[in-house]
Amino acid sequence: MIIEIIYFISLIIFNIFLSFIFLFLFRKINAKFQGRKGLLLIVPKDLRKTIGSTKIMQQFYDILKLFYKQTIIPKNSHKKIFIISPIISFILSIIIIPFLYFPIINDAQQKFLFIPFDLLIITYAIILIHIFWNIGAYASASPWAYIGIERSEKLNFFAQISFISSIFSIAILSNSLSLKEIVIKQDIPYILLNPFSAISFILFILVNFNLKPFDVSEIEVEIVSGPFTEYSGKLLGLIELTKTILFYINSILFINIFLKSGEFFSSIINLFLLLIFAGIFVIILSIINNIFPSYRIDQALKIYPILVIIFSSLSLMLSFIYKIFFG
Amino acid sequence: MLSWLKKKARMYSPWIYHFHAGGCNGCDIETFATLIPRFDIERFGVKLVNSPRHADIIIINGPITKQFVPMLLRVYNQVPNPKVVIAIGSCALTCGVFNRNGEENYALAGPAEKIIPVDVCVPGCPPKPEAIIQGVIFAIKKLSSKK
Amino acid sequence: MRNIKTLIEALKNIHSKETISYPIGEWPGKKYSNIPETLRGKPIINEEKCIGCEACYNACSAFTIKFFNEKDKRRYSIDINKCIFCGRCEDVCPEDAIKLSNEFELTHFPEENEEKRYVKWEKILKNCKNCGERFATIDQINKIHDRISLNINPKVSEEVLKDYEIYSNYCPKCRKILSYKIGINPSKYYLRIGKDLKEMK
Amino acid sequence: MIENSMKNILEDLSNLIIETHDIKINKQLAKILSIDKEKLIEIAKRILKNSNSRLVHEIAIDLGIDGFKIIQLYELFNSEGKAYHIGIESYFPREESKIPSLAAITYQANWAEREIMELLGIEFEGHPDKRHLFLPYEWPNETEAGLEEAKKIGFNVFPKPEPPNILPIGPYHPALLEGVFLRLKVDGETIIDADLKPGFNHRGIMKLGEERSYWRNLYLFERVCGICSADHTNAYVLAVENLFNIEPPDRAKYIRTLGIELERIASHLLWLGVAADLIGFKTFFMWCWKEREKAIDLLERLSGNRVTKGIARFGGAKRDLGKEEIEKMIEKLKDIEKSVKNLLDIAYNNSILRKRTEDIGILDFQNAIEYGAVGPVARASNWKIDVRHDCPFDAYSQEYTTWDVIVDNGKDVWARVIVRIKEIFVSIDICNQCLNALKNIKGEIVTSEKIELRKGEGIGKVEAPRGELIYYLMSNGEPIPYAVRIRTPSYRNNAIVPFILKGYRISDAPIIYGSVDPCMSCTDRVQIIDIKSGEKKIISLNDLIKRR
Repeated sequence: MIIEIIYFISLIIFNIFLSFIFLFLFRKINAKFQGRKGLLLIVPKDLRKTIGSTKIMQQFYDILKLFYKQTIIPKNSHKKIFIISPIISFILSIIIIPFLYFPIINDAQQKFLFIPFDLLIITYAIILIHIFWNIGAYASASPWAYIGIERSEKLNFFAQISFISSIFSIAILSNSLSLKEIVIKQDIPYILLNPFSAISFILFILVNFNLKPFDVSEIEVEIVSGPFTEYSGKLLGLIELTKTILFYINSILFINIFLKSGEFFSSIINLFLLLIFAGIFVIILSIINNIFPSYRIDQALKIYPILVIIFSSLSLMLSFIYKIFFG
Repeated sequence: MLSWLKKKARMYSPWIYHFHAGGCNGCDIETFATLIPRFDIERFGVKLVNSPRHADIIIINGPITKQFVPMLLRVYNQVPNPKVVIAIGSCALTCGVFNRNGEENYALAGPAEKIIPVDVCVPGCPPKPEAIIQGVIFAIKKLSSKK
Repeated sequence: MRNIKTLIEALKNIHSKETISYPIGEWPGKKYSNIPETLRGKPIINEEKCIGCEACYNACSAFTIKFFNEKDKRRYSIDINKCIFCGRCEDVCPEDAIKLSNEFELTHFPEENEEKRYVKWEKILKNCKNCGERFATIDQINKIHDRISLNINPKVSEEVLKDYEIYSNYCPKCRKILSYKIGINPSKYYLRIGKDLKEMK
Repeated sequence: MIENSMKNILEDLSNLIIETHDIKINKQLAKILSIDKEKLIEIAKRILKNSNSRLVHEIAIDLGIDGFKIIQLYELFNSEGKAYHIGIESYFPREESKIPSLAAITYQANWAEREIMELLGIEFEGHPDKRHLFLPYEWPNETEAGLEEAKKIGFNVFPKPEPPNILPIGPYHPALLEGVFLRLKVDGETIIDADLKPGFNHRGIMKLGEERSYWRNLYLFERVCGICSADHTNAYVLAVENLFNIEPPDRAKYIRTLGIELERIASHLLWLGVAADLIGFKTFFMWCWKEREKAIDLLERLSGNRVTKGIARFGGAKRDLGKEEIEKMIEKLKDIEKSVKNLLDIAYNNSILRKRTEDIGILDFQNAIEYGAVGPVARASNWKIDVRHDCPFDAYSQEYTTWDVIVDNGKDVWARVIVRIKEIFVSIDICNQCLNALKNIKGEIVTSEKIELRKGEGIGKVEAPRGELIYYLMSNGEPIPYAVRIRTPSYRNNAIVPFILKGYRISDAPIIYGSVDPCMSCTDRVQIIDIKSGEKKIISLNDLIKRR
């Protein structure tokens, strides 16, 4: 029993560690597209004393620093909700990690967490994280947060449709709601079988992480930092940590579902393949993030629903067609 | 161990709040120029933030005009401790060209150090972005020694 | 689809080596962006050339050049924090003693002001023979001597220079009082030069 | 060389004029008509009746015991688009400091008269908006307008708390680099009214300029604005040259022109980057500023500093260019041209960028004239107005360089983007012409550094990156100017912001406001009266969003 607990704790810590590296990758690639050098991978000797020997864990230090900062709770806010909702969303993000499919550690995981409908748990956890953030922001009673929540909820409504239909079309395709089964049953990667589903997933991620062109809920120049305007110190650190983990979870989940989790060869290579694919996925996200300015809210609300409806219905239809003719 | 981590975290992720307090825009443009591809201050993990609550370092440009004083004080008080103030340009340091040779300039509330303690001085009119980067590195060193 | 152009530019930028390696020497790019020879940086003083004429003090656009007398020395200082690096002092200096160098990394902590904040130099003053007051730097007096000897009508030069040596021993106040006593009454020059001028014509 | 229509005007007004004299303005002479103050409005109406006329600036000068002097400077255009100037001048004693308001007939005088009212205490009768412009609204007014007046209008004092339909932006806001207070009256997400309060940036420059020598002022006025410092120096130098009749040598003219044009390239690229950032296009911001660095490098090589260039001198230029340097510069300019073409291509083809900028912030041709837009904003409304063409200075006239004024019929933010990018190409062209000319022309770069002081007035007028920039100098023969008046382009363009914001969404406010290239350093250059610190209270962004 103890061994299993240690196993899960180390699994979570390892994954959080990986998530920091993913965010480093994201920031580095953004910088590269902008023609900058970006965070230094190796800091030259003379500077090591002041800024550390590598910047790969920058996100970790950012968050750690936020934890050491003064936390301010606004006077007018509903204190309990304001504090508790980031904590709940953090716990939710931690809960998702063991459900993810990793080629090597799968067997040990299987004993405990082989739940036939784990995909549903992941889906709802991811959606709930966002909802709790917005509840917490609503409790902060800031006008900028209100505008941010209003925008974020409007877009997230469609984003969730997109996400759910993407997941469900895969579930229909594979005839299962278990992530493990989906991975194992994939003979051909689902991204080839049902590319619309993958696009729906990406559409969801764009809104979920406030990537351009749909970053209307957190755009700095219009509304300071959207829903998170009032958060500071430890709570902001917690939100940042959750965001980092969520970013990581979503990219891994994408590979799990659509690219057979990288399970093409023997086990150790598979893990690397998984991470490499996930890295490529991050690069694609970064490209989209970097070649567009952001939409105005009304433009976003005009275009995004249309995209969502087209791609999610296409993906569901495609899955049904496969189901009818081949399954 | 914890205090060591705390110190490292503060040094490795210095977030900057930029405060424009009058002045001619030259220093502001040069401060923003540290973000661009050529100078890219982000490679050190430095980030320009929009809220003083998140900042560790305040960059002040310009001879502080009287209309800016209350705002400067508020921003200074909002930045949590430990904080470091970098005064950039001769305006922020001594009112530069706007000083009246010892007499009071009615429009200005005087240099930054009259109003808040300044920790790092970056002279220049305006300083080159390299000099501003040097100032930030100095500020990080100072940050590590503060409690 | 037209957006592909933005994508291409983004991909091109991956190889960009635009970022300089400041503040760490030659890694990975060059250390500084662009330092032309004309860069106006910290003013430096050639103390030997400087004659202490205070032209820069009078021209300085930000009132940053200051001086005061201390014992037998006149101390000059430029406050780097106040300096706006306009180069006016460089323009007006008759001796090219003050120059704006290429040094621009002037960051300092306010505690260590003295060394980094001020450019300082000093000149030795001359005492008035009569009242003992210090009135001008020796270099300036010598320079005036040189200039006079260069530009003056050779017919009167010997006498004038001789007188100048006496004259330059006294401060402006004492000159007025003692002008007849020490024999440097200006009227005699006027008379003399006037005569010479007539002769020349 | 008086144009026909100018003759007509003079004949028309002949019975009202007391006397006329000339002020040198660039290469022309401006006719200044002295008249009685009661007839100011009548004459202004007659001049503004001409279709192609605009008010350049309204200047008031405190003559001490002699009372006040007010000058209204008008610009008229002939059929070829060349400008000529007419000024109206009027003296009146201190006791009768009430004069009819020009702002009642044209909006162009609105800000200028507000400034005069608050700073000199002259009262303009019939002015529609007597609030303070640069001073805090609560500041007690010498003309007793001030707070009472502001309260009557209702919208405009700082109410505590703000009514729910008013959205304050600033004085500190991430969209605005500098402190400015923009208040939007909104209906849902739509802006129905807007109000701008500048003045956080006062440094008392014009007042400082009146107590320093001409040479020291050269460096003071350079620091009015860091982005267009070469233009400020140049305009001031032109004013001094016009005042004291100094003529710079040709070589110096080319060098000055080169400095101005390089600065225009840098400034437009800077604006392009900032505008991209305002619509959330960080990548494009980085690319623009990357190109800007190249132009800045050239400027640094030319002048010795990245921002405060100090190229112009009285009767010449500061530094000469060697042959090798010229060759290097031509090569670099080619590089810049190539990259800017690429940027234009990207901007042109990026669908979302165009969606964000098209059809917002529309300023019609008629409105542009009526509200008095200048520079690229006016040219984007198809108004061909450019000081370099209308009233050439330095090396802009036909015998030195040949080029065209860029205009666009788009009227919206996108048109302003296009006009600015195209102007970069024109600037590069002019730079090349200057450099080629510099290869051939030999000679001194400074005629004489000595100024022969005399009594009189002089006006310097240049086209800064943001538009028309004017320096007015008045000398009474002393080594210190008696009066300095500066009219910056942003002063005019900021005044039209409330009009172009109306009817658009809150999300568009930053980019529309940004599209006029607001430069608060330029706008807020002046302050003459002391401010009691702590008098005013402003709801800042931090106050609003960071309540404990």
